[in-house]
Amino acid sequence: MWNEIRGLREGVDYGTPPRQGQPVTLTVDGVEVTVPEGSSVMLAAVEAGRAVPKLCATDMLESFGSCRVCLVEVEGRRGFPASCTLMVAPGMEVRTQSERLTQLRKGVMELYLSDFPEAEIADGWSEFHRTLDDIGIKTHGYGTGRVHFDLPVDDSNPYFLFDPAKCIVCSRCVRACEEVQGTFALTIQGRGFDSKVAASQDDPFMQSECVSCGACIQACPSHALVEKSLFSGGYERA
Amino acid sequence: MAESIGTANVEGEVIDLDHLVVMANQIGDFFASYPPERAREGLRNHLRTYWDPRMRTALLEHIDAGGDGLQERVIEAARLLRDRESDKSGYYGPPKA
Amino acid sequence: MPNPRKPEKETITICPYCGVGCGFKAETIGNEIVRMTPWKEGKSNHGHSCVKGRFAYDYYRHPDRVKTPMIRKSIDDPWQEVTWDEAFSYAASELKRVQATYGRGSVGGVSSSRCTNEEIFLTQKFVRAVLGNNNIDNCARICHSPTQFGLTATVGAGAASQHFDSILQADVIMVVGANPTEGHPVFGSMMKRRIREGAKLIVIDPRRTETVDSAHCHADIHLSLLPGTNVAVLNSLAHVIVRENLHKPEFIKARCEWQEFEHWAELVGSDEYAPETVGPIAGLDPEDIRRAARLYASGPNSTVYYGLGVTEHSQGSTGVMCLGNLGLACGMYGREGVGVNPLRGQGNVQGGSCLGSWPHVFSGYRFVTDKATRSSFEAEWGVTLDGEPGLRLPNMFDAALTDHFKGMYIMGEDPVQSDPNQNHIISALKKMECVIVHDIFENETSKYAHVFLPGSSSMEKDGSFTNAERRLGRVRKVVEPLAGYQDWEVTVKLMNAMGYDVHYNHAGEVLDELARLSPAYGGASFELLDRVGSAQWPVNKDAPEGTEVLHMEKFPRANGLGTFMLTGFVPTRERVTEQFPLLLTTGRILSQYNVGTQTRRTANSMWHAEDVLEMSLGDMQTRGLRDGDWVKVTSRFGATQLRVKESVRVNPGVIYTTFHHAESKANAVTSDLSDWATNCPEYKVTAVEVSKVTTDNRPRTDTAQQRPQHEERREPELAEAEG
Amino acid sequence: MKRQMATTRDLDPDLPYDTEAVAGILEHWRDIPGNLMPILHDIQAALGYVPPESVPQIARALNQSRAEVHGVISFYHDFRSAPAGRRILKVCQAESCQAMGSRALTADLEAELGCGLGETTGDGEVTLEPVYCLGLCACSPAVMIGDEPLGRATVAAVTARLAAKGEVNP
Amino acid sequence: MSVTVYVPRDAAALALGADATATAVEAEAKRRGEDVHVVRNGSRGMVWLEPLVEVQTPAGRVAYGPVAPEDVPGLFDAGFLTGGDHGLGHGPTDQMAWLKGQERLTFARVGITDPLALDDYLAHAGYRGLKQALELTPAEIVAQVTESGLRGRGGAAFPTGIKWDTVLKAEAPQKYIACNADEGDSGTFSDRMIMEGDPFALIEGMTIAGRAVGATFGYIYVRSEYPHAIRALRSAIDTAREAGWLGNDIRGSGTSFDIDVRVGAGAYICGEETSMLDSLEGKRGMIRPKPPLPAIEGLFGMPTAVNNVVSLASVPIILDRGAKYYADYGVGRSRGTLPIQLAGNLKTPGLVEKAFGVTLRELIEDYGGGTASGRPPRAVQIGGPLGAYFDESHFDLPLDYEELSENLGIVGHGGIVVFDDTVDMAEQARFAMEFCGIESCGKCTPCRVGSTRGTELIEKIMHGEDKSTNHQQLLGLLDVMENASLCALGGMAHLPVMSALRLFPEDFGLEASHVE
Repeated sequence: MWNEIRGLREGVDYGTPPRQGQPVTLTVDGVEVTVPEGSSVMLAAVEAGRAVPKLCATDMLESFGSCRVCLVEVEGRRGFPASCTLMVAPGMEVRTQSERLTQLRKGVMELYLSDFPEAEIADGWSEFHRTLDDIGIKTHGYGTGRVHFDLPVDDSNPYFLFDPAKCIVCSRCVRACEEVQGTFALTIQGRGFDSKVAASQDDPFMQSECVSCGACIQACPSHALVEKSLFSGGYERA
Repeated sequence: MAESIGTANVEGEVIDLDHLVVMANQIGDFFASYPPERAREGLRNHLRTYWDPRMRTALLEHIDAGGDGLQERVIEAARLLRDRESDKSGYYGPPKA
Repeated sequence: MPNPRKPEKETITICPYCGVGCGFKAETIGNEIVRMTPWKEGKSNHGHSCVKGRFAYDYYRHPDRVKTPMIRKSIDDPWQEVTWDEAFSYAASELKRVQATYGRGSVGGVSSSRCTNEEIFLTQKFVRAVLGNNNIDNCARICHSPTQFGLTATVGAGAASQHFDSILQADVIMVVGANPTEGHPVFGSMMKRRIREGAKLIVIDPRRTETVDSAHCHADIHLSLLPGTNVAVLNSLAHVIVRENLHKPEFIKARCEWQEFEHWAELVGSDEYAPETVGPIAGLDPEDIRRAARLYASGPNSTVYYGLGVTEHSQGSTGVMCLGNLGLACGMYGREGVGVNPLRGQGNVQGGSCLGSWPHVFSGYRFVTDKATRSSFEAEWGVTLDGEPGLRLPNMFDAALTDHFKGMYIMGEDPVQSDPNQNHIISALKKMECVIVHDIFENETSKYAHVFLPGSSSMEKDGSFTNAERRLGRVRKVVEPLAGYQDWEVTVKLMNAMGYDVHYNHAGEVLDELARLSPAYGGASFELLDRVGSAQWPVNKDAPEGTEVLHMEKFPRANGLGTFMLTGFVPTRERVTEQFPLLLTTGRILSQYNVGTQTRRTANSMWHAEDVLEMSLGDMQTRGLRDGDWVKVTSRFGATQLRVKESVRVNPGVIYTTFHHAESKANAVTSDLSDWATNCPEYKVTAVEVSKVTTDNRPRTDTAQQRPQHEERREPELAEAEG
Repeated sequence: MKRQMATTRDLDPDLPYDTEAVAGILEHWRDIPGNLMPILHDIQAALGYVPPESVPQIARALNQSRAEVHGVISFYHDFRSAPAGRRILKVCQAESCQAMGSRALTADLEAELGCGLGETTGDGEVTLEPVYCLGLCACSPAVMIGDEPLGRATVAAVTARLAAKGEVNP
Repeated sequence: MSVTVYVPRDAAALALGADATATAVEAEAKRRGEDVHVVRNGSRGMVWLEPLVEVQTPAGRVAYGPVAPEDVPGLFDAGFLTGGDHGLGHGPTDQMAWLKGQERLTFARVGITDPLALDDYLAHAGYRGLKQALELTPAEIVAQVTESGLRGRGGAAFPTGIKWDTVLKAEAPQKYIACNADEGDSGTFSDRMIMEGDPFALIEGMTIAGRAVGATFGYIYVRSEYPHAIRALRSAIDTAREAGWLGNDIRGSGTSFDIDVRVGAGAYICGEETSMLDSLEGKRGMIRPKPPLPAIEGLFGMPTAVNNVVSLASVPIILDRGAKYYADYGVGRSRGTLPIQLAGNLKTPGLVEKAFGVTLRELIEDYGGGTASGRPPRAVQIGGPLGAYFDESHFDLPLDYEELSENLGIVGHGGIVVFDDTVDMAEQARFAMEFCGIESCGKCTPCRVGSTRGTELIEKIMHGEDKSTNHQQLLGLLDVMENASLCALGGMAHLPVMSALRLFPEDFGLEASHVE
């Protein structure tokens, strides 16, 4: 697969890894695009210049389908499939923008925002923050409720820290540790709302199986896993 | 700049003689797998291509002095070296079939 | 300030550490590097990284950095800070004095694989064109010189046949004397990915490494051979292949010298190399040897990756030849997914090898004895060049002890710590009269130096690296050099001070000169690398953007054919005795890098604050040792002290340690034996005895004293074999 | 039969769990695909819980990471990382039982036992747990004591059953 | 001559004291010197009569129940061994009105045979389906199942034959049958009754499935809450294997198939097929995106037919009696019979197997006998915790897939839970969200975060906090959950909540007009 990645354009995240296969032609928002069979609709949309917002997808990792902001509409199909896990098909007609899609995407982002530190929404520059801008939402209507802000920051590693308050549980770090690094040091602990990224047996990163390769930080879209060097005066929660 | 190339202003072997003998014999060990003539050729080539001339000289002087501790095939190969010392073409490594 | 600072600028460069040569984006705010992120378009790492390249970059601004040149008459004198010009003129006058006194051949130089291609090239140019001899060597001497020798002998090119990505098409991966997950972590990740996809894995290593057994990575066959028996075991694999007719006659007939194959088949096919004979010698079950041979031969795509566990032996070159022989016999050359590939320890070992930093060859592996080659260099450089091979690095030290060798330009190396038989090296250095150390930090060797030229870290200079897959990429200046000059400029100024007139406007001009003089690099230029990112040599008219897989049509030997070397097994003279009943072998771990010059000056020391001695429980019990005890390790050559740790990763009779910390003095005990062909030291086999000491009376560094409590827990996961 | 922790601790003073027992279970399931769930069940059956200290042993045997094993253990409500009371009393909280008064039953049992759902009585006898359907919806409300089901449960019936079966937990 | 007395071993019967009753019968017989042979059968499904003791008489089986241990001497006194009259007597079991009106195809043997006795199974038409199947090609078996109209009885109602066809056509070195026995919906217990009451039917069905799609191995993933089912299955599998009905070269047919029982660990989500596959692989039971379909890339990455217990247990009779026989039952596209489970607040709850088309009113009033409390029924939840609530105005709806979905409901696994008028429907809606939160795998955001926010919003509404705003927010959330969730857990949680809001706004303190 890496041979194909080489063909990818610098700085562009296609959302899902490239595939090899027979060419398949489809339209995305009316733009005709041809991609190899087995490619995701998300990748085709990027090729067509109609990139879909996304959070849990990145072309370094296999598609996962958890964030639900990359939903699209497909002519002749019910519902709103996630473009990252939807494979292209010949003649498929995909719509990436509609009022309904915007409504749903805003709805999903609202849920993220309802468990994200409010003070850190405005001046961030992570992928998560960019996605908020793309979708055009900065607030939520859920009021107060259960949040993950009380979970302690893990700053045991000399180079990076993990702030669960900013974690959006997309599992990109877990998947990067597995797929890219091959160490399997991370997992999601618990389930449902209690789901939390954990190193080994919920150990501090330094005492876990983590080999500190940085793949998880590279993968993290929300600066929940972040280099300490980016904070000149140490890390303090807002 | 060229006036002192290849000459040493210091007396004695450039490298401890025992060590030199060990090194030479190790090369001899490798070529033991080859038939005698190819082994000699290979040994000679190796010494010619890789050894500083001062080391070769020291080896040859040691052989002249009886070659104590050296394998017979090393001694034979080193003699070949002397016979064809003028050969500067630099042939790499293994003996040809 | 909960949200992170946003970097202002990104500079794409190459990691200064191992031979994988990962592409990184150095992100800066002003003149401060705020992070290094792996470059997704980097063709050797594809956006991945390890703890060293990703995080351990802060050494570039460590307070220990030397910012001012220093000189002294005698090593007993204190250092005297001087201007650059004073330093250059002092160094030049001293080198001239030594040459005048002891002869032209009494000085030499050594370059480091941590240096750029341009610096390595300039260093050998300095020695050849300015000092007027061939006493130039580089640190590959002590790691991969046997690769150079053994692969050139069999397949004509002393380099990896494949690109890293090739492993994604391998069905059988044979790892010999290497531990990619620790030594070459980013490649290790790719290898593990392929293993998870179903590739079979054979590991030949005395130690039960991470590669043998870790989460989702499990060797199908692990030949945990006794250190020093590589050649016997590899010949035994060949024995099975030949005897069971598993080789590929069509391939051999088409691509190799058939007659040499027959000679080889006769040698390895003899009963001497039957698994039943070799098994007891190597401590292996003969059936495992057979299984490994059958698996390797079955492919369809089998590939070999090897490391210093092959080369650092008295038969290191022979071991490499064995691998070349096996690859040829089984037709594992000339396509993706196969090949024989050295895993290079340092970022530019391949470049160091390619660029003529050897006493017997110019760049492109052309002999100094060859008049035609010499002429082309003489024409470019405007000098007459010596046509005789010079002294190799160990021989320089040998010659120093006999007063034949008196002055040395040491660029980015620390032989006292990294070279074998430390006492011998120190004695030699003490006898020298002009030792010039050019480095970013003072080190063990600079204690014996007369001139110290402050170096620039790889974050502070322009140039290129050639990684273990022959990939040439750009090192770019990220921040200003702390001491004012980039390293290549220092070498040029030293040449100027010696009276040799040469000038380059920028490092790219050095590469241009190098390209003019080296066929494989013929098409290389900064312009090309800026455009395509990186290119694998040969890069020339026929392959303007480089060559991923070598030997597709023919082998770069005179007749275009691969050949078989006769690789008789000669046991090392270093063997266990009653007095020294244990075999010590050495390697590296993930978080530290070589002698630790860089990594020990970063927070990576939190993972590995000291080297420990791994030992099997049985061996510990018979010596009354418990985990954490201080022990004395004694060999015929010297002794050192380490803390002992019980390990299931080593077999009884074998002990293991890393060599990242100066105070461990691992090389105080290693033997003075070396490879028969290249003098690469036999680091991997030393007969020793271990005994308990009551107190640790070693000098300790601060980091070692601040050993974190959890250190012990991490050790089994991180410790690794391979140098 | 559940083994008592006191005995398993005695076997290996260095580790707070019976490593031999775990090793035996790991060996039993060796090379069987998808064996982690049955292994965890067997360990819990043998030791009463899955000791966190056993996770490295399990991970090593399965060629997995500790993280993976921990992730699995923490996902499933059944697996316990600490010993429970001698008996487990599961009270169904799902709709059918709600329709037949399980909310009141639960509250009454909590009051009777003096512990809430997910807690163990002060004497370590009974751990009270919620369960979402026992498949006994035609005799709601239902509870399960160990493996023994009890339909149309009342506080009186449950406490009587707890008292009658005080000796062992099947 | 020995008299056979049946005392069920079904968990519901055990929950009502069947073990003690069986012991009492044996003890009393011994005391009286009567030659009584007690058989532990499955349950007839009349749970309100459990323990239902049956006596085999020359005229057939006669039923008594519910029989407590203290009733036993009196039964002997009344001559129940010969079918004598007693206050607990119900006459010949077959003639009991509750059973007589049913159409028992899948449950034909349940309650009648000794579930663990292979010869009993064989004597009651057991393995006739497999024998037929062994005569057919895999494609012919698939065709039969397709023609029967059998749809997945686990809730998704996907045509079984089409699924099998996909697996059959997939090329792979190994294929699997994965039986989903993670029956987690409240109000359902038909899978459990099959596994405890007729495990060989499931084994036979899986074996036929294996032959049909080319799978040689099957797993039954049973929830840990069903210890008796697990034991029954393991025993039956061992018996079948010993008798050559499982294992290599089954009965000399050349077909090989074997089964392992795997136990869940308290995760409702593992009833979702992809989550179940992850769990079977020893992982966290996380939802996998589809495609790839499990039929193409399922267990351990191999093509896998995932079917529910009732679906698989219905296969033998289809093969035995023919597709048409089965398809002749039912209405419209809902063919065959559906085991319906009556639960909650009912006087006579239990299992009713009927062709599709029976109305709710028949089920609740006729079979269920009205509420147990005697109070008016107010709400009925159909199809488990993710099913919609209905009020009495819907009682004349026929129970079939299409009719219910038109009325914003689901058949699901066929469970019907009845609530009387004391129910607080706001609390039920709140619980639906809470349950979704408790059982969410946590993968997708609408479910992971949405279920918690939904619970909180309903609580706020219940507490009268910004009712109108929070109600609007809730409606938006339910829309996101319905349309953006990865699987049915989040995707259907709106059903109970929306139906409660629509039908019972007053319980939320909302005006009816608000809700429309």
